[in-house]
Amino acid sequence: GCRGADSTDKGASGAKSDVGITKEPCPKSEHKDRGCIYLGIISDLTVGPFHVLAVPITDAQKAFWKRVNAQGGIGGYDIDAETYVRDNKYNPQTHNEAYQEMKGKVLALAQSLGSPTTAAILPDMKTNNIIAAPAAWTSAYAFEDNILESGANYCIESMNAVDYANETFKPKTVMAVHLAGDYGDDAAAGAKIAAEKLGMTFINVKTDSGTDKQAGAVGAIVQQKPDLVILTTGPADAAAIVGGAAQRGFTGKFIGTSPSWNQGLLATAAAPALKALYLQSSPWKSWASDTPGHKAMREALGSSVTPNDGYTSGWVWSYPLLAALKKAQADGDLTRAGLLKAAKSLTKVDYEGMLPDGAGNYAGGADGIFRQSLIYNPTVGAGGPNDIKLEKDYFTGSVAKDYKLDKPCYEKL
Amino acid sequence: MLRVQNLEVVYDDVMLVLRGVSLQVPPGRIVALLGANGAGKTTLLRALSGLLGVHDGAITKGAVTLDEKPIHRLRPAAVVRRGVTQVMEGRRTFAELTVEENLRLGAHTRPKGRAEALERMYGLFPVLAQRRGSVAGYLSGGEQQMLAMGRALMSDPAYLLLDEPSLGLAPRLVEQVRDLIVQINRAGTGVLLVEQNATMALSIAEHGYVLETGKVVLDKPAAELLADDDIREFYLGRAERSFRDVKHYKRRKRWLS
Amino acid sequence: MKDFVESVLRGIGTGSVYALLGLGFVIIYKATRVISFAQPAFMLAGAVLVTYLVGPLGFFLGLAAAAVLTGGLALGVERLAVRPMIGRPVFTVAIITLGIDIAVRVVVNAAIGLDVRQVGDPWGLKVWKLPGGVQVEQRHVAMVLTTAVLIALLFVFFRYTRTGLAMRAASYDQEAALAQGVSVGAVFALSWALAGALAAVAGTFAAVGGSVSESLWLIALTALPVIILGGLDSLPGAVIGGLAVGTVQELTATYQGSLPWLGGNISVVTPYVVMFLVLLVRPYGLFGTREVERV
Amino acid sequence: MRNRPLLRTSYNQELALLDTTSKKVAVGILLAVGVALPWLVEDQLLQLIGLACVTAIGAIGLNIVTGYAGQVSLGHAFFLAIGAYTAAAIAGDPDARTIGFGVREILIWLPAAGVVAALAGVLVAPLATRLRGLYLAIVTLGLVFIGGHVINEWSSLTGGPGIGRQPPAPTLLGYDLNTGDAFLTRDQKLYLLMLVLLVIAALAARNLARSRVGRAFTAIRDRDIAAGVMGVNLARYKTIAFGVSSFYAGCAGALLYVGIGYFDPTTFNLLLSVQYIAMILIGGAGTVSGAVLGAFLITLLPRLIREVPSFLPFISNSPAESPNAYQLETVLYGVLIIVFLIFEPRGLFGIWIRLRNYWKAWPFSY
Amino acid sequence: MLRFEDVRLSFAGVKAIDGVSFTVAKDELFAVIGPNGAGKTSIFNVISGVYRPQHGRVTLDGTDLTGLRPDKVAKLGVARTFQNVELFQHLTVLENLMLGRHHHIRYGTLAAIAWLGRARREEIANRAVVEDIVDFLELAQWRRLPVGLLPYGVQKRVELGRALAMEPKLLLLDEPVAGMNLEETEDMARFILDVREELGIPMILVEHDMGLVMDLADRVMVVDFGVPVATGTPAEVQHNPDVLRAYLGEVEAA
Ligand SMILES: Nc1ncnc2c1ncn2[C@@H]1O[C@H](COP(=O)(O)OP(=O)(O)OP(=O)(O)O)[C@@H](O)[C@H]1O
Ligand SMILES: Nc1ncnc2c1ncn2[C@@H]1O[C@H](COP(=O)(O)OP(=O)(O)OP(=O)(O)O)[C@@H](O)[C@H]1O
Ligand SMILES: CC(C)C[C@H](N)C(=O)O
Ligand SMILES: [Mg+2]
Ligand SMILES: [Mg+2]
Repeated sequence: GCRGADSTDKGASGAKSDVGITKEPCPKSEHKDRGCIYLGIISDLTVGPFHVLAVPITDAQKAFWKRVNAQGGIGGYDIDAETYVRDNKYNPQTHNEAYQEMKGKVLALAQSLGSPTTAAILPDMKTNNIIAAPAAWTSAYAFEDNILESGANYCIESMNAVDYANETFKPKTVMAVHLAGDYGDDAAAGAKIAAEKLGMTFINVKTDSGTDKQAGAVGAIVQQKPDLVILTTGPADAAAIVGGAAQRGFTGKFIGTSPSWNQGLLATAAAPALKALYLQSSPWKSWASDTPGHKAMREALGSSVTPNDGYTSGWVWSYPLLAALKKAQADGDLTRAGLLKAAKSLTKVDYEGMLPDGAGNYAGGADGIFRQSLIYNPTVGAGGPNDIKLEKDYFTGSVAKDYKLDKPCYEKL
Repeated sequence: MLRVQNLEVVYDDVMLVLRGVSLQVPPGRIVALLGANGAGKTTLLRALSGLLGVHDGAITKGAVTLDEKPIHRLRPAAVVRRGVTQVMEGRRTFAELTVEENLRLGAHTRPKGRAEALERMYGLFPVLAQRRGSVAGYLSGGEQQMLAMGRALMSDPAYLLLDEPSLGLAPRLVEQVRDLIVQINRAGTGVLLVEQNATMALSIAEHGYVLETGKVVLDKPAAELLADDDIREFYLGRAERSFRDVKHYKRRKRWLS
Repeated sequence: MKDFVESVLRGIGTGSVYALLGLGFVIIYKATRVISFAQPAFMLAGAVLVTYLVGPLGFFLGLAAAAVLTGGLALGVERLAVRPMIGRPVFTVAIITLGIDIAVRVVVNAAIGLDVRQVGDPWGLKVWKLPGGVQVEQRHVAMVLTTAVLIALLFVFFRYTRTGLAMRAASYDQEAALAQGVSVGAVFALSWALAGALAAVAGTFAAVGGSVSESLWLIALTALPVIILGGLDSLPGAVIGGLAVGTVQELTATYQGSLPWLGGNISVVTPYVVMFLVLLVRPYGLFGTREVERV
Repeated sequence: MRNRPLLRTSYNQELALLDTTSKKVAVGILLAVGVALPWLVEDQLLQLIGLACVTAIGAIGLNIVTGYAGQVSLGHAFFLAIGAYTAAAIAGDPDARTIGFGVREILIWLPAAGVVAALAGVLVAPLATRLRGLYLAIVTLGLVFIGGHVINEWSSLTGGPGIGRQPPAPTLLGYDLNTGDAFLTRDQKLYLLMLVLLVIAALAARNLARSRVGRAFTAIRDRDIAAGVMGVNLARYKTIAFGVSSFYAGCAGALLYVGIGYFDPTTFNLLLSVQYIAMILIGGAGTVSGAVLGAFLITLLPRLIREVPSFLPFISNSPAESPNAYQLETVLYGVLIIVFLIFEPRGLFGIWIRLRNYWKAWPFSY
Repeated sequence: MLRFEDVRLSFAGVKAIDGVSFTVAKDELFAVIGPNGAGKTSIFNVISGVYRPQHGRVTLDGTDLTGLRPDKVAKLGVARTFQNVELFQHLTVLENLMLGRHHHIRYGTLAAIAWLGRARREEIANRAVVEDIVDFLELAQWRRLPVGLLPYGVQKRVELGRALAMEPKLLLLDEPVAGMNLEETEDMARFILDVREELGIPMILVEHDMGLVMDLADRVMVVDFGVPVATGTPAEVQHNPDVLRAYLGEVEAA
């Protein structure tokens, strides 16, 4: 249990509050008349395998909450997502330590990065009614009230990718090449479910992260010659696999699922292969898109940042938490329990156009999950460096549409 | 002149091992340094050659001078370059290198005349010339001792510091080593000879010092030491006495009282 | 058959990178009796430096400059953190090098930033077709040639130069070397610098055809089984061990599909398996000197 | 008698573990503080200290094979993993996705974890007895890599990387230790459990060290050939050392994740092994108290370091800028390990000895 | 009681022992001398199981020792000291001696961990034996010090004590007075004599100090290049011309 933190309090706006909310202004806030809501961020910031993605996610979220404050905050409070930011090095134990340290001081988590790391703190979050925006897309989150996931999960996204391929070039064999773990397993499971449904042969190939460790994957691709490879790895791994396979004569297609892409890959030796063979699926529109949300994000981050869809992801993931906070405030209950209740009751979230209507139905449970994703050809740029070609706008494939998510997909691989 | 003045050495910041030792080695002479185990003889040589640091030892007082210039603050390489070279206890040849490589290494600080020096050593130690290509680790104890001395002489030192060169050698080899020291000395090198084998050391030295628990307790010409009763009793032994006659009681040394 | 030949050729290519890395470990080991776990960080540092230098200097000059700079970095690290430890138990020093590895890697990661960085080599993924339809990758040929040249230079250095001899001597008995006037400190510094430079070259070649990312340093860990099975203190051992491990690894990668029950990435652990097998027969690796121990 | 504490009249007195009054008092105070701690500090800190206790059990184990018997093992993570999965499988939920037999009684799964790990240690020993020094170190490191491959692949046991599974939820003779109740919170219960286990483990290790077995270990470490000639069966005692050490590792592994309630197979990597080596080196190899000190330091260090950036306001805490606070944390972790090792070769235990000698000798310097 | 029969041992071409045979009788002090590298230590190593000879047999009271592991040989009653002190540096004098009693102390690992009853009783009983040896060798003042800190002469004595703690049937002494000064040599000689007189343990002695060897030994064997050159009483050996040439040189002859 958590002792000494149960003093319920009425805040500036008259809403009830308990942990993580103070009447004193946030340490760095200019609005001295407002109270402060503290949100924690636990992310992979230095040496972990995802720090390249995690750093922009974190940056975008800080910018997001600054913007919220600039727009008036929430019910007389500013949001602070700066004070409790910790590095988890993508290690569950470190993640838990950081969580335990901040848990008495924050209302909710603006980010909990990674699936295994988040799994490590989830039981405690449940007992203490703490909610979090994840930085991961596993289908397991559909079953967790305390996690405010956004967009299509890995499983749905790769179902859609297979579906898209089925419509465009009718592959007969599908191979999922993926990192171990629910990130990779979840996506591979989605590919498997779709392949079986659509009557294709499915091959499962597990790999590890590290450009030196892709020889096995490349070998499997070259030997078994699938028509379609669903790739769920890190960007550098993806380049190594696509480049290596192409060099050894492979001519099938690759579709990478969300965080497998980085624009910098076009400068690598694998660029010709990528241009010829590679497509990218995505749970939401990329950095340069023309929606109010994207615009706000680009503005908030300024022109100095290198475009990267880590920013987009971090920004998108923040909306549901904002919606929950607003709702809880409107209900006059900014306690943790109140916030959780508000989050559970959300039926839709305003993503400022970054995700289409229908996204953010948390009240719907596992059935309410969002099932649309997009396909890009990231190797064709019409204009600026990040102006990549949209192959197919938001769509729900036939498999994903009918799929009944009854347990996390990765358990079905 | 190699001179030690009032030297104090401490190990590990706590163990005071030399307590004000003074001694001198005139150029071209052989000086013997005797003393019981643990008296501090090796420590004194380390202080001279700059190797104390390796053992966490430090000079806390006093000085070592070479021709009146202090050398006790120098690093080992610099000491060697000024002409003071130590042959360490236990020979310490590089077992994995060949004989010739060992010798070449001896000339590390003087790469110039290396070829000639090599020839000189092979002249001095014909055995080494025969084995020049073989790995030093397989030489016999006496050969290794020759190699160690030869290696030290490669830097053409003015002073050679020998630490128990007869240790563990068979009687005949002890003789050979003794002759060698004389030979080296005739060629002009000053020698500071640390020995347990007092008979051997005093037979060739001109002057001798006796070190006990970090202090010099006797300092006399070798001939006088040979005649000294205490030295005879405690270092040379009386040939006619059998070990079976030695009694079990602690004897006291007169110079300590 | 074609698969087999190509796998072996690739294996020799990657194996030569392992060999270079292994040489770095062996040089430090020979001089200081320590396995430097900081080599992976230097490898990464070297490759990252190349990505920065390739623009102004071009690949070859950039590589040379990066090797020099990494050597310098290694030298500095040695001076700060390893030199005070002369004479201490080797394991303490080994753990210190791990501390160094952590610290250096953070800095290098920061330098990689969020971009995908390129070493800008002239080979990329280009191949030459040999008669019989067999392909060799140009980068692998380049790796093998570079490794061969560097190894020849090292051999000459250790066997025939005064400094090389001093390094060998210091590795066997530091105190005795000091007594001969060898500056053991300088020897240590030199061995670290050499190893750092080799790591930079190896790191760059490991990134040729791909990109420089943090995971590159994991490759360096493969050098550990390489040097153990070659014999910790043997330069030829590192080379042969590297080639052997590279070849076995590529062959497993090619044929592991037929052994699915071993798991998807068994090739990654094959170096350790090979190491176990060799050590069962030869406890000091293929060419390691048996510790001379007697009473 | 009473006035002459150093006078001993029987061998029994001499062989006592706490042979001086001051040792008795010091250990007494430490134990009292340890037991009172749950009511003195917050739960989250308690969880961390509990973790340190378990880590200390593992470190004591490594210390037996490395500190006492001189066989440097970088394979500790491997044995920790074996213990962790044995316990998790025995105590695991039978209905879960991963293997579980639902036996939650700690008196069953904890010893079982130890025994299975010990068996693995005994199996490894024959190879270990043939190898020396760094060869042994790297070979044991190979265990970590190969073992890591196995647990990554064996997802029905481990859940697979990125998914993981739950560690055992302990009950003691039917009393549930994994949930809070009216008297004690979960963290308080677990902490007390781990404290008790640490005391038992430490005592057992001290006993072992002063016995003929411990002497044989030290003899092998100091001079193995001579030990053999004195009648010590080298292979046998190295095997015992690996066995006992792995038993400790197995128990520690079983308990290590009980506090956080979750673990992932990628945790058992090189870095984990290295941390344990660092613990015993920093603490002072070859002493039980050193291993405990080292384990506490390494476990609490990240926590301490996380506080540092707040004292350095000029360091950015935006992860996108360099240098930033998070980089500083990680660098500091590496650097502090270096600093500890450079400045006190005999470890924390050595610092203690130094302090003690200083006060004993004061005001005389030598 | 010890028979050493036609033993041959070589290392990568070096013939360390090349057909050596000898026997040692009960109560005998048998000395082996010879130039450096003649193979004296190797003979000891063969007896105590450190080296496995390529040819020949070693028996103790009829039990075959050839090729047994060192710890087995130790159990059968052979104890030795080493040419270069091989004590356990970080153990105290008492612990070193207790280690000598390793196979006289009987309890297992589990008993050790529990430290109840048996382990404690055994430790105490054997401790009493060790204290007797401490008295015998006059080591009392150093009992609790780690041996690494002791003067060289004392370390050699501790080594003798550790060997005696094994209650051996046969004692091998490898250069017990090498590197010692006269006083320490005399002390050691006295202890060797006491061991003979009071404990009656037969010994093999390797030593370069001819004074000691000729004075103490009953019989002397001279080896050179692994081959026995002469065996006999000290007086016989001392005047053998081969021995003079190969080993003693003119000093001892004079
Ligand atoms: N590295 C060291 N650290 C601490 N004490 C040391 C060290 N080296 C030597 N000593 C101590 O210093 C004292 C003098 O040692 P030293 O080796 O100089 O004696 P020695 O006269 O050469 O003896 P020996 O005849 O045995 O060679 C001894 O008591 C020894 O224990
Ligand atoms: N482990 C070994 N490996 C290789 N050669 C060895 C080994 N042990 C001994 N030898 C060789 O065997 C020969 C005999 O050595 P041994 O140690 O028995 O001589 P020793 O008579 O004891 O000499 P010393 O009087 O110098 O002690 C020597 O040539 C030695 O180099
Ligand atoms: C966004 C990523 C860091 C998430 C990661 N792939 C995970 O599921 O753990
Ligand atoms: Mg000495
Ligand atoms: Mg010998």
